[in-house]
Amino acid sequence: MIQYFKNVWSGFSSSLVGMHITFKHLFVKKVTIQYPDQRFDLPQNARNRLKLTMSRCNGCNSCVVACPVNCILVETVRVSPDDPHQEVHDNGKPRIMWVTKYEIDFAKCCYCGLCMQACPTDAINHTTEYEYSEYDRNKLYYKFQTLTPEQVTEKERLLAEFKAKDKDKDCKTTAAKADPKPTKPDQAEK
Amino acid sequence: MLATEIFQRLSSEFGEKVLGLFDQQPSDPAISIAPEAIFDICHTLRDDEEMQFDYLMSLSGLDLGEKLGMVYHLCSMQLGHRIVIKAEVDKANPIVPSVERLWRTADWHERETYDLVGIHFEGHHNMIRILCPYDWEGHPLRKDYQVPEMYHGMKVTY
Amino acid sequence: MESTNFVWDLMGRNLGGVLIVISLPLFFVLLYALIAILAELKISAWIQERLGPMRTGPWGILQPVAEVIKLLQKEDITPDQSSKLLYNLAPFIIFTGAYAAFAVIPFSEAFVPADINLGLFYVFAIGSISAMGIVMGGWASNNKYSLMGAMRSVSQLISYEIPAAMAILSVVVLASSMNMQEISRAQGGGFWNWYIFGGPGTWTKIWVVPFTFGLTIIYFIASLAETNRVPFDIPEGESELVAGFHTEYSGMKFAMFFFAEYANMFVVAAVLTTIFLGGWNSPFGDFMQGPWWGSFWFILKSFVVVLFQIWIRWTLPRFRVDQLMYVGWKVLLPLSFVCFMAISLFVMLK
Amino acid sequence: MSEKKRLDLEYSQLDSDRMRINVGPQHPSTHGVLRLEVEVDGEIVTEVVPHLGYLHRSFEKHCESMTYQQIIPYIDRMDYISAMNSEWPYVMALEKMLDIKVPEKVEYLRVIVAELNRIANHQIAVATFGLDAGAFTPFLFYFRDREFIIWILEKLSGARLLYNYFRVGGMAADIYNGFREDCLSVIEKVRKTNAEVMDLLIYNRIFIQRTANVGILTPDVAINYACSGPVLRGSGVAYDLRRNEPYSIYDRFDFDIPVGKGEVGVVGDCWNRNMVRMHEMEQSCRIIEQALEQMPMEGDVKANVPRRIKVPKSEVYMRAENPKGEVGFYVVGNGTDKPERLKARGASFVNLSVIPEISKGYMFADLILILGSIDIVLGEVDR
Amino acid sequence: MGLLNRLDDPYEGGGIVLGKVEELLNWGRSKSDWYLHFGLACCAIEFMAMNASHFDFMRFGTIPRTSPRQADFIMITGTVTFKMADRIKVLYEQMAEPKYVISVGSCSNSGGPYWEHGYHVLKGVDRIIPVDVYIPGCPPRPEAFEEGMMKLQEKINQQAIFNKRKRLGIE
Repeated sequence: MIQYFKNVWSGFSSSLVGMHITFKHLFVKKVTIQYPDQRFDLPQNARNRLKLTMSRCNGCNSCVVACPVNCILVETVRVSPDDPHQEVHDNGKPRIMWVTKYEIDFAKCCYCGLCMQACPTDAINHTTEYEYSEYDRNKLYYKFQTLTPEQVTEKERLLAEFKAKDKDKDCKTTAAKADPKPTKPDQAEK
Repeated sequence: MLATEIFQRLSSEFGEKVLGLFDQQPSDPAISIAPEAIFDICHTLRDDEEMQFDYLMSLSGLDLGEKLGMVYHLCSMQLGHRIVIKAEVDKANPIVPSVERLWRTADWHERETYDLVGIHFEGHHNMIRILCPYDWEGHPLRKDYQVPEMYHGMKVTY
Repeated sequence: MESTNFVWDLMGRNLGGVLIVISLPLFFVLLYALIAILAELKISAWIQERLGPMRTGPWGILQPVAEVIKLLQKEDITPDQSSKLLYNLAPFIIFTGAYAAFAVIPFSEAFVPADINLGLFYVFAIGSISAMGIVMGGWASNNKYSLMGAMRSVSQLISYEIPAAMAILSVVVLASSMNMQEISRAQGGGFWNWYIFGGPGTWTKIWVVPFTFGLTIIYFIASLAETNRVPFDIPEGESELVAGFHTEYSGMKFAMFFFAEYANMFVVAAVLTTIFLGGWNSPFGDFMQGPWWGSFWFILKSFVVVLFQIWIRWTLPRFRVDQLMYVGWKVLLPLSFVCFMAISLFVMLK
Repeated sequence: MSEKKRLDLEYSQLDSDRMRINVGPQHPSTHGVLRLEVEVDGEIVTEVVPHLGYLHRSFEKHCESMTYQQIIPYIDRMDYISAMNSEWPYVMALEKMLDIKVPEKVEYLRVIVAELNRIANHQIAVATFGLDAGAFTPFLFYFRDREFIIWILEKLSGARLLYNYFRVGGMAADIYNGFREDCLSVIEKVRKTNAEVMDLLIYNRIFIQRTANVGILTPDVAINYACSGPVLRGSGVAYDLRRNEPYSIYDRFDFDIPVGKGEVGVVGDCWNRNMVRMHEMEQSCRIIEQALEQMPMEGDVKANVPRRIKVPKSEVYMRAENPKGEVGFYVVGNGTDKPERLKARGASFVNLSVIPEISKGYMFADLILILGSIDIVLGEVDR
Repeated sequence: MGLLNRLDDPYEGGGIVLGKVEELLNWGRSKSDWYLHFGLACCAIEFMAMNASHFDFMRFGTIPRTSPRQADFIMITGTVTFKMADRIKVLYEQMAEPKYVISVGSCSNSGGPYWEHGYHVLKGVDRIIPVDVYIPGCPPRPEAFEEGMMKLQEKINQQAIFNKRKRLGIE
């Protein structure tokens, strides 16, 4: 009988204790960050959308090899010495490879940061940018190459001419399709 | 109890059923046994006073190419020693005795091994798939596994 | 008895008057439900150190309006396997039950839609209609979760009617009337005359105060159970039954359940206010007393009770079915009997 | 098809008053996409048949075509609530196979991030357990606190949930300025909220009524089912790999192993399992405090290993104490940079298998709580 | 809305009233979105974090519903496996119109990390149900969820109710 009343009382009193706590919290300063108006300061190493700095990228394919999900597609063409248009990397070295294709499918990327670590020239980087949701999945397929298709054919032509001219040199051609199973953007669109 | 002692004990009791002891750093010491004796040997391992392997940590299935392998990682909570038991079975007829009655935890481990590697455990009360859908075909962790083209009208490949 | 309804004083008891009388509570219910929904959202948020709806109008105050507009546009699904007639009827019955109870709620000295002598009895009788609606909805949905929710809900409603009835009966014994208007009138003259503090009377009522106070709590707990609020929200317990008896309802029919729930909350709060908290009486005697002040006090007090319900909702975990029955039959019922006996004894000896 | 038939219900055998209820895979409180087929007699559960695989993401198949480094992101996605802890045994297994000695600072950093993650995991576990019981507010209190832990881990690793922070032989990034102060302030917050939740939820009479004496798991059953972590310790078995088989530097810290004491209810019931988690948070706080004190602040944490790790032909099973229990990785190396086979032993997978055993005879509402008290994460169950 | 759909012309001439009504209706739908409480995998944890105090998803007028019948949109938060795919289809069909789908995270966008060898993973939830908004990330930040939610609200606000043909440019 005493146990019964004890139980009833403990049920009642422990509820009151809980209500006291929740009542106190009614007047506590709220912690909410009102997102579109206020923003949380992301740390600089936050891993969100990838960004490629083309002037640094030398087309070495390390990121493709490092990527666990194979969401990066890189195609390169060797720079022909005859090319009137020669470029210099940010670190002062001359460009050896034209990056004709640098595409990342953000619908596949797992934001692990391994490509960033693998990159020898610090060309690919995670940014703190996270607001890029889309109505269409294909818009998540980002193309970072700066060369237009016309320029690419031009570069390929120049290289072919150079190679034809200079056959003795063991100039290995290119189109290093690094991706063992290349993503096919055409298929993905369907 | 060290692995060599366990091996001696087992081979004195089971003779030829205990095939050998592998003890090379950095691998864990392992005892290889014949597949048909799995249940008996495990029974001894569990109930022997000096071994008391009461805790089955993990049960894995492997595709070794020609054969399929089972690996039992045992641990004794009382005595604090560990041992690895290995067995190999033909790919054509992969049937081994179940240890579910010894360690109930083996129930799901064996179902998983059956599901992914395709080893059939005899004496298990409910030998059905566990992770893949019940009408899935093939055992995905076999090296020669072919991913199906379609499943229920949905394309499997990208 | 003189008319206690200012509409009839103004217009006479004709069709227009009747229409106004019945539509006033309806407007009130709709308006109140919107406010209660907002209060629920905001209070829950504040307790959890959040802000709640912020982007619908200033500080989110238009949130319930948006919800009603949305619910109006939602497709109304009738499951194929359901029993169509009962399925479609159930929300209306539940809402009717909740709304009909407003007929005897004394909003003010000068306004009670129907001043009947068996007011309290009527509230109880009509409140049980919603149990019927719940069973109909749960069974007709042809969903196991709905059915289980409905079964639980009804068993809960019925078992908690009894302690609630005992609490009310005690007040009836004290006031020797079942007319809600008269009970309110008896509590006039300051908060010490409310039945929570033993009702009007001399200092001898000190003996009865613990019991009336206890009965108030008992009635409040029972009313939580009758309105399916936490900790008694087992019929719609999200963690086990997906959404209880209204799992299959969508669109406006669901909105009816929604409104009925909030209307029910107000009904029980209003009954609690009337019988224990002095109804439309001002707590300060004649100060701020009068027909208009009366409705102000009444709504304020009821709303405070509703806020209490919301506050508890966001504090406590929920009971299990058998524990719920235990609390109902083995805790609340004996205690309410004891209180009832004590009060009866007091009235006899007085 | 015959398999399916065996599993499907034989309705003819059922009594007329029994009902088969399907809980999940879409259900608010199955902690993911678990499906339970429950047979109830009125409200009493008579049989539970778990169906897994709704989140089977073919982890082990992936591992066979990934390099050792690339596997770590996938391990994160296994036990996604305590990713740091899961990465650890895998990295340790590789370090054992390659015979790498890890610098002192890395060991301490590993302990700190793992314990922080353990706190975060237990916060989710207790929070969702309270949510199953119908208490919504503690859930948000814990998530509010968890956010502070997440911020520390984000500043360290760059990600909020799936960190990819451990590397073979080191860590991905060094600590930042103010790491120590952040940790200490988080510990303070954790303790404050724990005290609050103790009053608000744990010692609430209704909560006790709901969870005490429910789902009793006796020690011998727990061991036979190879349960581990708080599930095992809730049954009164003081078995913690950090103490019984000390890996890394756990032998340097002074901490207790909380076990279910039956203070309320019976040893091995849901309340005690949950209470073990509450106490473990406190112990983790203690470990972090000690580790912060002893940790050398200078030194490099980057791994001094080749970029492409080639593991010799060897087999290692490495286990570690995760918040949910013992997680083990059985790595079979074949001399290349890809494993021959990698089998993961999920703590939740094993702990979950005890559900049919301990939920019989309790009420349907209890089943949800028993499931909540076991604290599963479906990514680890299904892999 | 069947009755209103028959008004063929109104928006141009004298359509101000209907235009305003349409705006009001869209406003109601966009500001009061109840979502189906449906966690699949890792993203569900971030989803819970977004519901928590720091990010407070309810600011957008969203309320969790456990029954698909009462939900306005479903967030697919995590990896969709083949075993699960049928259920998602059923859930989507159970929802009442108007209904929307937000696909969260790489896994449900296109199979994510599992697109290549995941024999049991559906490569993108849009293969079985139509998706309105894709939120990238693995898992996305809570703010990214909220941004996706705002994108959805924008989309709802631009929907035509009375004059579908004209809006869609069919005519």
